[in-house]
Amino acid sequence: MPGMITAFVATTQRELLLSLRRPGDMLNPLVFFLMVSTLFPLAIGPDNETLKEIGPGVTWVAALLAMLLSLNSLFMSDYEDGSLEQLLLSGQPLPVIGLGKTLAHWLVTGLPLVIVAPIVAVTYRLPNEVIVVMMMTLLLGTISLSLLGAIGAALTVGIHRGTALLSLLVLPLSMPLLIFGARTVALAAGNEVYSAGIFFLAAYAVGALTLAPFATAAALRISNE
Amino acid sequence: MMEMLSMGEYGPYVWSCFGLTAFVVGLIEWRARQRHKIMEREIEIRLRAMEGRK
Amino acid sequence: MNHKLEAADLTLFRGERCLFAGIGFALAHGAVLALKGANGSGKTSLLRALAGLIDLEEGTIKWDGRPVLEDPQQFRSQFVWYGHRTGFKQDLTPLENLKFDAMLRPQRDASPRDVLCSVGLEKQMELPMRQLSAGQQRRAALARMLIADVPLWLMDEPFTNLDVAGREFVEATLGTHLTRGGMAIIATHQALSLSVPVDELVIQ
Amino acid sequence: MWNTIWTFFHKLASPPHFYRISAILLPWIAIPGYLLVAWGTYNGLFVAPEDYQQKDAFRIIYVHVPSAYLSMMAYMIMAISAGIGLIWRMKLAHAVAAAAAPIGAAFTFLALATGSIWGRPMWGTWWEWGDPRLTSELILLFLYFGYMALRSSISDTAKADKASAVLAMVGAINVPIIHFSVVWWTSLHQGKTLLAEGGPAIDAGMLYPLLANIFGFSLIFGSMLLRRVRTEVLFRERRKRWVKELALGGQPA
Repeated sequence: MPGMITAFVATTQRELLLSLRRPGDMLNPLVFFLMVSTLFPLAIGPDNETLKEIGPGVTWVAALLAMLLSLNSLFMSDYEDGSLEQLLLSGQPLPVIGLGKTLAHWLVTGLPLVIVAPIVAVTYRLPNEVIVVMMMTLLLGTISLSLLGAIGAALTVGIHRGTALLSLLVLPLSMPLLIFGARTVALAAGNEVYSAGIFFLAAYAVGALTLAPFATAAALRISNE
Repeated sequence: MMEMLSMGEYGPYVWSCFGLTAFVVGLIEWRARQRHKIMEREIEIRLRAMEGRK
Repeated sequence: MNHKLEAADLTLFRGERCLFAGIGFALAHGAVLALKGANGSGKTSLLRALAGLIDLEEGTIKWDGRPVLEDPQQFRSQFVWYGHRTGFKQDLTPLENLKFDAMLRPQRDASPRDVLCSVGLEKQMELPMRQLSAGQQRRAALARMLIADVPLWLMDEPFTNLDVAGREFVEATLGTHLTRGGMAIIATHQALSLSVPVDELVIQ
Repeated sequence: MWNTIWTFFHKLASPPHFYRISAILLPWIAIPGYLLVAWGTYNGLFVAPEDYQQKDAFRIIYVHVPSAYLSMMAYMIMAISAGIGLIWRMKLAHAVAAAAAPIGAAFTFLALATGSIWGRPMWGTWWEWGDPRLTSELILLFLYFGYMALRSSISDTAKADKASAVLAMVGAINVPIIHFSVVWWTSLHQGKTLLAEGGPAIDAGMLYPLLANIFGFSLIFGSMLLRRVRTEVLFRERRKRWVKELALGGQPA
């Protein structure tokens, strides 16, 4: 019997391979993120001071929405082609497999957002030190969002037109991340102490990492009944 | 009497709060009773229909 | 090791309807059980309940004398599932799919390539699944059964989408599995022609 | 002793017993609840002295605080019973969770509406993002909406029970985190609260009506919950013999 770690690595590898075969799934959230970030200056006006003010919040909201957009497909194709059944019935612990899938989701969706965010931040006139803080908050925040979103995706996997429902479930839960993420960047921009926010986001990510896979596994079993 | 109801100048705020609370509490209470009655009736109708078929 | 599967008092409701109540069976090594019944009678549900995909209202399932609910994960590593859908990713090749599957349960000493050749997919094993015909996809799913080193096969309507040759192939494969001391539970509305006697459980 | 208690709960958890006992219990919870609220509200409105700062506007506290308290309480009851239902496969617990959600949402709405109306004379605006309690209540309302939406989109009752139980438990872990983060967020801007945390000692004439209302509304909530659980139990057990006997009672079967 292959071990747990092997199963975890294999699951992540398979998901990454699948993303490579369908690069659109990877690019869509990224393009969405950039487009939402473009909407705000167009809607509000090109005033530099205002943009600097709203920059952290806008980037965070756009990242949150982009993550949410990508979550719907996390378990959907597995459900449709029967591979979810096979995963549920394998001799490996389901939380580990779910965690592997979540990690792949983060690598394909969350990490690119963290890498692209500086481009948006520069157009919002944020200084370099603030951009570093923003990347840190997004790094920690997107990990939690992937984990939290996986629970929502697992709960709504068999439901017809589950996309709107998924947002309804995950958005209120993700508000602490938005608050701490965006406000920490704003504090950094105002030259204030921002370490509390980073600690909170890190603690949240650790908590989500330990608890969320079990909720995801339970939800997957229920959804596939 | 009027003075009592006016609550300083805050009458409209205070009374709308209490009125709204009474309305909502009444609404849930009424809905709960109505749902129970409907459920009882539905079960009875279904059972009667099943008996009729027998 | 000679394994044994016992089930007693199985009862399942699906929403409004009672699908079955109080049914049971015992399955020893080398034996096969066919679940029979009209469409929608609940044979697929019974199979899913045995696999632990759905919760039974009542009843116990024992593997080697131990209730499976005590350690469901251990029981899951004792069987392999053959469902309506292949459970393979359409964007991956049969070979890639099979290699991933190898991580999920104990495997025989056979290379995925050889097994895919033995099910007649030597030319298609490097093509994405979506380019394979329905029958070829079923054969790929059979390769999963063959490579798994587990005693129990759970098969849900294994003959759909198969021509006569494919059907005979499934039966031959099953025969090999049973002579090796394996056991199988098959939900099907067709008669099985196997070299061993087939127990039948009819669900009304 | 321990055995007797256990048997009592075991019996209570059996649906026909619950159905019979709850019918007897209902008026003994509802009537004291409404009486307490009547007393508390009368005293709160007309007897209690006015607040030295907020004058008569503070009297909104007598409906706002009980609603806010119950909105949180209902979520906890919902999450705990959902957890019991999921872990110990107890059907009655799922029925309680299903029944608690809409009542909890209604009290959350009340807390928001009365808070907003109260805020109008105090802050000069209907909504103040700087108040952490109101903002938390708003997110709590969204959590209730999500729970009810998930439940209603799954037609199979048993599956809906389990799926929404997972959501309720995840939500329950997040409720304190949400509140904490909102408090942190508003503290950056000198939060504007209606109720100062651990504020000046409140006059006894003000306090007793408030306690009466909190307790009274809790009893009313309990009676409503019981009533809705009864409906849920009837629906879930509609194929069982005891429900058939009950429904056709009096008639020769």
